[in-house]
Amino acid sequence: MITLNHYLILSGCLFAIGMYGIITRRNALLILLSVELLFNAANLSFVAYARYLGDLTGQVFVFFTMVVAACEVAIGLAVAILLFRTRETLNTDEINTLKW
Amino acid sequence: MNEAFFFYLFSGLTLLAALYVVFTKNPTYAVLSLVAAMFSLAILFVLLHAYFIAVVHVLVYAGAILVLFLFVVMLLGVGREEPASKSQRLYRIFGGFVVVGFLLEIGLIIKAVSSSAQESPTILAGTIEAVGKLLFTEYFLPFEITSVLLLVGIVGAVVLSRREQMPAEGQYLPGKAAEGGRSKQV
Amino acid sequence: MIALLVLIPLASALAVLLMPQERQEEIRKITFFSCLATFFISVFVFLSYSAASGGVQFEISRPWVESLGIRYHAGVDGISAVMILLHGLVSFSGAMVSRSIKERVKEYSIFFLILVASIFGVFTSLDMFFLYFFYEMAVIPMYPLIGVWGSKNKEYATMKLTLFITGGAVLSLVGILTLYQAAGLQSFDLIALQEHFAASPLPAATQQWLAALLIFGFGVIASLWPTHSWSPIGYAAAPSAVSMLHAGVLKKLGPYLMIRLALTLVPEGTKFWMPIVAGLSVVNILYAGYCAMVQKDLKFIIGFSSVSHMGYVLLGLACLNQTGVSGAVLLMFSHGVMAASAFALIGFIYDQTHTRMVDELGGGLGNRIPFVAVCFVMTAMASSGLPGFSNFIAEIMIFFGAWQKYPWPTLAAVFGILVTAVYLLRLVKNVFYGKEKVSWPALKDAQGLAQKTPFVLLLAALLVFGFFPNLLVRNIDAGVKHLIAKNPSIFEVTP
Amino acid sequence: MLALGWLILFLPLMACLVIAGTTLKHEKISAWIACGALSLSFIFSIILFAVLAAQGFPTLQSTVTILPLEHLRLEFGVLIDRLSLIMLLVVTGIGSGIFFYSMGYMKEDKGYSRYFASLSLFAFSMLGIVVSTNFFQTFIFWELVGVSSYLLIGHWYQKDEAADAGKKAFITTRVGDVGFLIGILFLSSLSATLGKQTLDFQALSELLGHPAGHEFILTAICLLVFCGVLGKSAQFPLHVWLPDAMEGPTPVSALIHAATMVAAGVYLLARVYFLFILSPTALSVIAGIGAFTALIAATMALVQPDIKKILAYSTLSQLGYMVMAAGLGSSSAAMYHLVTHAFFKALLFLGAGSVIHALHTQNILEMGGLFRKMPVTAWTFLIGFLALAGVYPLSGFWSKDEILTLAFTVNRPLFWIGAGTAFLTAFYMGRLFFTVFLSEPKWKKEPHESPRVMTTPLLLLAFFAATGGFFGLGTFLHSHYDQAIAWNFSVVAGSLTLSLVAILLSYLIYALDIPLLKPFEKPFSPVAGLLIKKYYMDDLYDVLVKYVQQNFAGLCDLFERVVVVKGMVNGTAQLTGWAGDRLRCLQTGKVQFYAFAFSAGVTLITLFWIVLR
Repeated sequence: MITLNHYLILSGCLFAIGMYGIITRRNALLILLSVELLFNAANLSFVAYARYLGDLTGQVFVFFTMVVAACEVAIGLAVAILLFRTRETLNTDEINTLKW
Repeated sequence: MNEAFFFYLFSGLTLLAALYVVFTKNPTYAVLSLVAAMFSLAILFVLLHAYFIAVVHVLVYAGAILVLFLFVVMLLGVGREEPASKSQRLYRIFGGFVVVGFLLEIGLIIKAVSSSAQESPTILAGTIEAVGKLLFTEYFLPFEITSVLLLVGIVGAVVLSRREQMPAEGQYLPGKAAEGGRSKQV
Repeated sequence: MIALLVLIPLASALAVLLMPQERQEEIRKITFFSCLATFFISVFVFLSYSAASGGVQFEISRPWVESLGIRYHAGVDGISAVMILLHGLVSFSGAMVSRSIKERVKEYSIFFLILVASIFGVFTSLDMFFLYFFYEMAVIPMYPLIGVWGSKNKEYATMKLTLFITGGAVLSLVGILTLYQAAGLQSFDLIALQEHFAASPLPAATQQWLAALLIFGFGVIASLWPTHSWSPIGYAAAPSAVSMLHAGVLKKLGPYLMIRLALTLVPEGTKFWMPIVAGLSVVNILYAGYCAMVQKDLKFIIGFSSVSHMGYVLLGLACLNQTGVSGAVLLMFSHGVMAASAFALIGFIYDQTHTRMVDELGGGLGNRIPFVAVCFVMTAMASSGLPGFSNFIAEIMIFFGAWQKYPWPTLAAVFGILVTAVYLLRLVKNVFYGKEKVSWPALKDAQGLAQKTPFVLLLAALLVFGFFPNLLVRNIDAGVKHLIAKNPSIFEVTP
Repeated sequence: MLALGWLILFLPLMACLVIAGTTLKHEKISAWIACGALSLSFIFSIILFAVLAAQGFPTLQSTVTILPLEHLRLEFGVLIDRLSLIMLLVVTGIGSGIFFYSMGYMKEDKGYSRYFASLSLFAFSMLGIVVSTNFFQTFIFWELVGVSSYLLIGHWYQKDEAADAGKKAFITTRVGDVGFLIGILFLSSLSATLGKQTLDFQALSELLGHPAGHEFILTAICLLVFCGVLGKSAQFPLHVWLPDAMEGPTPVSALIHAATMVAAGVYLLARVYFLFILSPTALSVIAGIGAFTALIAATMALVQPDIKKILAYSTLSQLGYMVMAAGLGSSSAAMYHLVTHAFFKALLFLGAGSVIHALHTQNILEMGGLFRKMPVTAWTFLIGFLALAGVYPLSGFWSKDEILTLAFTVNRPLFWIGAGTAFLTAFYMGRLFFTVFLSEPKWKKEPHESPRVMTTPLLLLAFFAATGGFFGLGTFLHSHYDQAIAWNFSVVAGSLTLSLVAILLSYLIYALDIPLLKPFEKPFSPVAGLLIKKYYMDDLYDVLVKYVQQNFAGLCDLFERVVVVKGMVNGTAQLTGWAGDRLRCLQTGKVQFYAFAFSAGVTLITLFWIVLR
């Protein structure tokens, strides 16, 4: 019998993996990829709740999440391209202009 | 029995793919393995009776987003990452601690709240009709707003990635010049 | 009616915003006529306020954010009627004096009009939220007005002024929000709150720290010692119309809000702090007076003098009796007009000589600009509390009020009028009398209606209310009596 | 009848306002408006006097409330009784004489209209004190007198000395006013404890009719009110402004010294004598100060070379007499001397003005031999001189001897001071008169007599200065608070002899140039130096102002700059900046670090939350 908890734990694991990716990777593109993992972890728990609570709202929200994710990727990749153009690198260690 | 089998199979697959995304040194491989993760997630969605979401998920993520990633990776020709520095190793160790701690916490929380989570007696199928109805009635306004958001995203992406077009010398752009003149004054 | 006081300047600001910046003349006209209109309305409100019936008149109440209980609730009582008249007068003269601004007239006018509107907003609001909202809104235009159009050390001055006043405002905001929570009425309405707290007062300890927040928070803008140091330098750096409005009106928001919020909502707490305020106010009077004595910059002298005079206002307020509080309000009016006149005159001289240092001006200007000199002498006389000007009546009322309660501080305050006379007469002597040591070929006297009107208007107001103080005091007393009736316990109602 | 009183009071103010408002450019009209208004006041005063004389001088009062305070009404009114009637006549009468005289004296002055406006304001302020019904009103006009004297003394404001003198007069008298105001505050609370808070003279005199206790507070009030008198009537130690006030135009000096300003103090003493009579301590202090002022002023007058300054010190000295008389228990004697002094001192000043007008110098050593050149001035000046010296039967004789007799019966030491002062007075006035009119001529340009408009007031004043003693003023002004003064022949004869001896001596020395003083010059030169330096009083005040006050102000300023601005304000700013600088190290600018910190933060917060549950 697969319960809600199974899905939630799976979602948690996915989230943790994504988080680890964000912390350890230095390539901006890979950080963005890890962010996608986080999104999907959230999506999974949305859908799981929708199933187990009998409410389709969860699925609707997954839809919205995807839209946001799409936008995020579009902008994120554009920034990545811009960064690469000006800095010739995507290594976050070398990009530290946030500090002023 | 069937459900459990498929669940364990595809959740295992998802986790493996996700781990590969995080640990591989080659960005191309990372993107491709994320595609795999998306597919297995979509199957999990199907298991949860979210048919429409599953399809959209494959179309949007695997079909659009990750292809975009792939394009960019190819375009920029990002190679392998350099070997880890000392601080990088520190990040890995402490990041590991944090992540494990986080997982444990999630487990604790799930355990704490699990008693209240009862399985719904009726199974609502996430068909196009059902989701669409909800989307276009109760969540109509947010839906419209997401479309605006998308538009903004597109415009933003275009503006950001556009190459700065320098006007050639002697070429006069009335609007821009006035703008520039004023801002200089201020 | 009174909503127009806020709406007209705001609408004009919007109109100016939409105009092209090259059309300076039209922009100036819009500013002028908008201030003229509000001036007329303020005079009308003042005249038609009936002191006999007292209480709040011209009331308007419109819901705004119902869920938080915020309403646009405006009205005029005896005290605010007088303050509205003051602001109408000073802002109109300020608008006339602003003609000397030549750079970026459009932006200047927008900020100026917003400033005018928000001060009117404070004086008319009967809702704590709007009171605070307009108060902050008045502080914000100050920053660019001084920072852009100011002179000499303006960046430092505007930074200091804005930070100080905002700091004080934050203190009082904590007090206001706590009051809102403590009442539990889900309403910011002052009158409702006042009735609630009168029926079920807060415990004494709570009242005390709330009153401390409100009094010392608003004390900053009233330049209560030692949080006064923004004031002289701020005025010195500001363009003259802004100094006029700031020293004349904005500074009076401090005591005004103390009366409106501290005195009405946490009366017992206010009573607890008032002796300390009285002590500090004496420090204000004498300390600032002596500081003024050694200043070399005209605007610094008048700036310190205004700090010194705010000491009298606070002393009157601290008396918590009818004579003292009425005297304080009357002095708020009188000093407002007088300070406006002084800054306008100094601005007039500065615009032509580009110096405000006493020794650089060299003296003997009375010969060259007799009209301005006469106005300045009259202003100085008003400031030093000469009979015939309403400042005198106000100071006398404060002395009589304070004498019953704080004899020793009153003695020091009476001595203060001597100090005031010393530095003002010295200033008059060094600038306008004596031989002309430096020649200013370009210096011209005020000519024509446009240049003379502001000075004449302000001085005439001082003289009229000096000879017939009851015109003002009638209204003020109505307001103060209302206060006393609401909180008889904290007021001295003994002979 | 009281309407007339209001009219008398407000005519000069209207003149002032009309001149300031409309006729500044038309000098002739301005002058006529001012003179007309004050003469009209004078005429009305005479009418008022005549009408009230028929009714036996009742006390009339009418007031309007300017401002009702909580327990106190600030009132404004007109009080007509014997005292104020006499004073009205003096102020308007002598005032109009001086106004007309000014028309000639100030001719060709640039600020002609301004001068007359200020002059009218001055007259108005003085009349306000005269008819005042209460302390509040008196204080108002007290201050107005201060400011109008400021305007008039500083009339020639382009001259640094004049501007300084005006400032000095205003501030010095304001020192007294501060005390006066505090006295009024005390009085208001005292009257409140006695039953009714009031500042009205009549109400107060009734309230204080049966004072039980309150001696200390009454003494304090009397001395504080007397502070105001010290300032305006230029008594020691606030006398320093009066000699400097000579920087103003001469008619202004005449007005200040005769009819207004300095008279105000003595008049106030008489007006509120019901108050002073309650405190013997205060009265003896007052008498002492008066006598002291009389003596030191007379000695300072001995060595002055400036004609106006000699007269100024003489005024100081005579005011000392009046204050002493009031202190000794007779306000009527003080007022009597005030009135006669007003006549002859106005006369002397106008005469001096006439001389100055002719010679354009104020130094008596540059004059001489004017008796033939300016006969009217000389003869009238002689009358003034003899009246001041107290020679029978001129007006000064009667009033001065009344004071001396009073002193003789009440306080013997003060009598000797008074007598000594009388001797000195006659001597320095003799020095002045003989040097200016009878000694060898030392001028270069031929002087000539002044125009009619200036000599007519001289003649009129001379008439009154001569006959002022025969109107029975002393008895007319006598009030039931005053000591009765018995005629004492030996005192009168003695003082008359003293004066005559002094005049003779000065005639020998200054008119005939007999070097009687030669042997005394050497040993007394330090004394003369002290006198020339005015007992170093001015220097003392200069030191006080320059070092004590300025240094205190400098200290405040330093405190402001260093502690408040640099320490508290900029210190806070620097602390904030420093804290920001430290905290900035946390901002590495590296995304990875932020991500790590963020995750760790979330984990920790969640942990915290779990533990808490």
